[in-house]
Amino acid sequence: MRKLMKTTTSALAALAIAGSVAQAAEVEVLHWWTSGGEAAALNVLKGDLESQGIGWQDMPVAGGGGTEAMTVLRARVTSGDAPTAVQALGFDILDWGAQGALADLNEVAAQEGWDDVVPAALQAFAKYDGKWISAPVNVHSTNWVWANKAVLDANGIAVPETWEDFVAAVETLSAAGVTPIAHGGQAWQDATVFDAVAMSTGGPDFYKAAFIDMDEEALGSDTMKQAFDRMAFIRANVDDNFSGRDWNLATAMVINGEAGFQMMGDWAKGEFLNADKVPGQDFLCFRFPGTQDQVTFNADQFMMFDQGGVVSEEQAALASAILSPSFQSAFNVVKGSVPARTDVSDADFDACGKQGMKDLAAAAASGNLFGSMAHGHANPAGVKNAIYDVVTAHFNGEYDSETAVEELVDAVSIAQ
Amino acid sequence: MAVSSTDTAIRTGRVTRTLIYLVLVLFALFYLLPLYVMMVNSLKPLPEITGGGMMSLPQIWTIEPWLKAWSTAQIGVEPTGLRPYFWNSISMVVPAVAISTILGALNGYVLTKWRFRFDTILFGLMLFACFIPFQIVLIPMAAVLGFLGLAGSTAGLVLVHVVYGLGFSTLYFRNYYAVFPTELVRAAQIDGASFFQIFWRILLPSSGPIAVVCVIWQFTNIWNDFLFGASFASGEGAPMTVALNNLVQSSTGVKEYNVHFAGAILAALPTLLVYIVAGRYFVRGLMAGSVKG
Amino acid sequence: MSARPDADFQTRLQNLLPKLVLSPSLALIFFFVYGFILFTIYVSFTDSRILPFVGNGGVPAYDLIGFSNYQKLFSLSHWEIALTNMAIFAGLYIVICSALGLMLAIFLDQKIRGEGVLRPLYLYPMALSFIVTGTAWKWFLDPAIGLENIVQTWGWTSFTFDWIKNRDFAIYTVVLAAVWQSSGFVMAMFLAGLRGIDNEILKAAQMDGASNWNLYRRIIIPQLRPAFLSAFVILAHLAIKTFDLVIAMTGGGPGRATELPATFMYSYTFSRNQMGIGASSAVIMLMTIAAIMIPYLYAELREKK
Amino acid sequence: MGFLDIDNATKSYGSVEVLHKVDISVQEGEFLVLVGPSGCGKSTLLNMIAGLEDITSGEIRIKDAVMNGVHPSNRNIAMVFQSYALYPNMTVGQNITFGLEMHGVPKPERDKAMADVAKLLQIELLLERKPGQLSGGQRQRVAMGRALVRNPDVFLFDEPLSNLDAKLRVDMRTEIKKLHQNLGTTIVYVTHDQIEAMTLSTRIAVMNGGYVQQLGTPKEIYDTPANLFVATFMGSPSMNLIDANVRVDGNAVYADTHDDKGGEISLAFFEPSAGLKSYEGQAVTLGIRPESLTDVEGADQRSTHVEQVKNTVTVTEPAGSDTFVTTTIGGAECVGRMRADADVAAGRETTFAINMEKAVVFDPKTEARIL
Repeated sequence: MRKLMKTTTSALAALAIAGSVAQAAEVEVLHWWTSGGEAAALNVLKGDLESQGIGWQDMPVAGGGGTEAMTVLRARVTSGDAPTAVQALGFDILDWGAQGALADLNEVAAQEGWDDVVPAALQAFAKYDGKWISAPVNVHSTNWVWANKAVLDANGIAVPETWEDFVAAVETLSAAGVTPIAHGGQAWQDATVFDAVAMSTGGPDFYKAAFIDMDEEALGSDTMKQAFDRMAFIRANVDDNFSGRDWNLATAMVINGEAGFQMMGDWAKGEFLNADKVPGQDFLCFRFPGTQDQVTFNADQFMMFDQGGVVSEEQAALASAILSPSFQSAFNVVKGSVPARTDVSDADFDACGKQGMKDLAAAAASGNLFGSMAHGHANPAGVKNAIYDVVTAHFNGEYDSETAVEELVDAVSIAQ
Repeated sequence: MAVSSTDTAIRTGRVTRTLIYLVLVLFALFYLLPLYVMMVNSLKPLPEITGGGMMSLPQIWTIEPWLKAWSTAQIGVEPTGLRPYFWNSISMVVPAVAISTILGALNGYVLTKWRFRFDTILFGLMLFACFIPFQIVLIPMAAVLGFLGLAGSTAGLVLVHVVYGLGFSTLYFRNYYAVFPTELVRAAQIDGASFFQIFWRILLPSSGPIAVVCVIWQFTNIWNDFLFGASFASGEGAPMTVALNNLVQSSTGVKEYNVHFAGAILAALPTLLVYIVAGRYFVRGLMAGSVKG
Repeated sequence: MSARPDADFQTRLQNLLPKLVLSPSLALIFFFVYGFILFTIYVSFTDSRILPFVGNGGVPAYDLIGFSNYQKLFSLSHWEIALTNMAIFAGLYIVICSALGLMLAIFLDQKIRGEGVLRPLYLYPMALSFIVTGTAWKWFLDPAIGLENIVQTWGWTSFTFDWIKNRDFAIYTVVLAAVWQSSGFVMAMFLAGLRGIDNEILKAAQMDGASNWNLYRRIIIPQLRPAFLSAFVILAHLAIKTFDLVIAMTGGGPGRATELPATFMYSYTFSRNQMGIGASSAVIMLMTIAAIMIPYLYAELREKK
Repeated sequence: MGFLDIDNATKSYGSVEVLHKVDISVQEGEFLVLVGPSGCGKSTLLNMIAGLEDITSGEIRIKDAVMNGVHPSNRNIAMVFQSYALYPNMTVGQNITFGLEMHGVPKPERDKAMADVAKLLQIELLLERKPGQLSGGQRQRVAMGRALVRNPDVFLFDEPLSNLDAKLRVDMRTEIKKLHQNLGTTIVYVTHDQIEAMTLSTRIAVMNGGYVQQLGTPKEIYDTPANLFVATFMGSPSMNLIDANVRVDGNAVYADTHDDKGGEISLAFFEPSAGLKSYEGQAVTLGIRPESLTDVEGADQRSTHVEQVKNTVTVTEPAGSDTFVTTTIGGAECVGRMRADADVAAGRETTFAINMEKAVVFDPKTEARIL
């Protein structure tokens, strides 16, 4: 027993030496991008490194939006065999940074000027204690609405600008016998919608106070109750069959004209493109009403595990390749997200992509760029999941709005 | 199986018999249902599925999804299909099943034919070990494998599966050998056979049926394991289920359901094959031991 | 037999060998099962978050915090749901699997033509992993595309079957899929039990004038006791480990309505970075299993002595 | 010193002693039968001789070599089991030679030994078959063949005939006896069947409750049982036990009891011992074997002490060669053995002849025979 515990802790302590199991001139990359488009995009990175004579040992573990990969990562770290680079999100990166398990990339960052081109809100998740510890790949923004243009046109609906417009549009669709909102009843999808609704209802300051600062007053406020009421309205306007549905099946409903809107991150675009739909012609993308100026984001990054005090050549090469404008552009065009640096040319992007880049730059400049609560960029995993519990219980009718607010305050305080 | 002399058939009227057949066939359909869903969807193009025709027969029949799942689907960054991972699974499953079965047989032999003080308690402890939730062993196991230098290797995975398969393989063989006549062991002792000779020459040749049960059980469990495979194998050495998971799961990518189902059936083929080939002996094996005191 | 000081070499070796042969297995089990259980118990008293022995303070260090993880655990309504679901799920699953398995075994034992075809059909679900059959079930149970839709297109438009979408019934659909997977296996165990019964007893009972119903109820089924007990061990073990099924079919939803202790444990340990609470839930689960299994094992093993 | 010595052998499991200081010395060529009800310890004793169970205290010696702790295969013994214990996966031939193979005997020698044994037991035609294809009697022969081929010092038999049907059992019994006579081997044989014990043995050890109750030749055991247990266990139908009082009249000693109508009966003992006389006026148990309770014509003509008693027959059971007659003497139901054509019928009174030369007397308190 004692030996075992010693092993665990010493494995952590000895990370410095043990991380170098991956052979020289080779990077081992743990990630969960396994579906066609994503993997093809990542292959660009692999090719880039191989052209520099660096091998790529692939370690894909899909599932649960990275949950499985994080589980595997724990096992790998505990066994003293951490991969070179690991795809990670938000607070997970900071947690690992706090372990002292990650490499210091400041040298590369200084050379390439990351501090100037990466938005500050994003840097908050890529740096720990003033040190760059991971390389951001992209920025997904999550407060998008996707709409079927034909359905909207047929019912004389313009792009809604405010919550009231949105309510009117939804009611028009409902009256016309179209499912107004396509939604998949999974906790993270409920929370994605909640993110946007909370931002729209209370504005950026409220969002920051409630989700980022976890201020009890904001969490328990009437504004929060109003946000839950709006969630109830959305719940009333999804089809009966939403529960458990995969997000892409909900997207398919919009594509097929069975539903008018879907609130989903920018990755939904891939589904439209895959179905040969053209942005602007067949489908529309716009910010959730009332959040036109804000961008809630989540960003995929590759954290670099410490390989013995110094950043290895391969790691530096990988980090630099990830942040190179060419890869940022090539990858994000395929992925549907936007580059993590704001100085990349938008020439290769489509209409939605171009708008996304513009929005990001503007939001970053005006201090309207916020980490998405639903995607683990506002608060730590425990809190995020506690909020999930409440949002999802409310969405499924277990709590009324008032109870939900009370539960939310409790849940967040237990989870901290 | 030609064991009509041992069945417990009762005399029944025509109506009852018809009803029995009806119930049996209905349940057969029930059991086949998910397989039907998987089959028909693996044989149609994707738009037909997302278009809503998930339960109907394909309008356009295609084996494209099967080919894709096998050899060109994206598993990681490489579009390799499931093919290369098939061998990984085989090279993990075969030794793990063999070792846990042999150890189980030896344990069963010792626990029934060479009884000593506390043997029942020890067996109880081994049996209770079957119930440990795998989630809690993940982290300490990782530490141990790292300590042993077995992290990320097939040998490490084999070790894990042997350890957590031991309880059941011991249970099967113990119950089987419990009804194996002890006099045979004594006769062999007097004949001068050693401990291992008795096992090898007397017990093992009669253990066919229970070995089938044990192998089927272990093979299915180990082949279908995901958690250990994902955590303790290296990327290239990952077993089939991890590859299948990577094929099927994607949070923000396009979901090719037809390919997923084709892949799922492909990944399940070895276990299905084991069931079909060995299934004939399965009931006989259970009959011969594991369900008797 | 214990080795005596005056025994010859062969005898002493023979007395030692069985223990030697058993010891590697025992060592493995003691270390990898009981050692790890102790480890988990220890972790459950710490404030471990992302990794064991890594607490709030970051950098490998942790605090012992007594029973506070357990207090938190039982204040979570989420955990209560998981426990209730476990009771419903395990109870129904074990009872239905046994009943169904027994019925099919009895029917299949009536000199049925085509038994060789039917038996593997009942058995094959055990061979499949839930990573994907879960999806097939999810679709089949989905009112819009599955059973409800089919029956409605057949003309019975008022037919509804939306349990998987209903918070109060979703757990029963998980039971359905779980029963689908293992009842065939249980059937095989009972079939084997039935084939092992001496059929002279049946002839005697029939001559005594027992009706078919009484024949089974009074004579045959009581003789299947060992099969019932084996089935119980296997089903209980499967019920406790049910994890993939829930993840693939409902993801624990709608809401948290189908959360089970196994998914709870996984979620707190690995996705919520609250390893301490995850460990304490594992300890509670192990204690529950022990409370059920130890009396059973005790009775079973003692009887056989 | 005997050929096989069991010297103060004791067996305990934990704190429970199941076999108490057993002391038996078997001579070369002897056929010792251990007989007793189930649970009496006879099989445990046999297993201890075989080395299958160890000895808690005391010693077992074969040819003066101490066997304690010696591995079964090194004791030069062979054993025939109740279930025959034939290895189901081997042919008859392989079964027979397995022991030789394990002892490293070269194949040609094994084959020769097997041929000899097969010839002796007339199982040449079965050598290629598997045990599953043999009848009960054939299996029995193979099991004996497996023992014989080893040419052991001592043969051990553990209830070898109990799985056979009645006819076959008698045949095999004869064969075992012949084999013993022809080969002159030393045999220890366990059975619960007292007829087997009587017919086969040169000596019998009657066991009960972990004690040897009596060790002696069949005749000793039968005629002079050491106690009530041996008296009733050996013999079929078993010995009649009648409550009686000892009356001494000069040199003569009588057993006083009563017939079924309450009338006094006085039975004079033949050559009463001093021990018996000392029981004057006390209650004893009188033991009369069924063949000593006969019709008058059927009484032993050589006996000088035949008493006659008139009594009512309650049941008659004609068995072909004899007729068993039940009557009540001294309140106890007694069975008498009469000639097949004895003129008796249930309900009728008849005269019984009691051969007092064969009568034995027990102390009802200690249950030991009064010498």
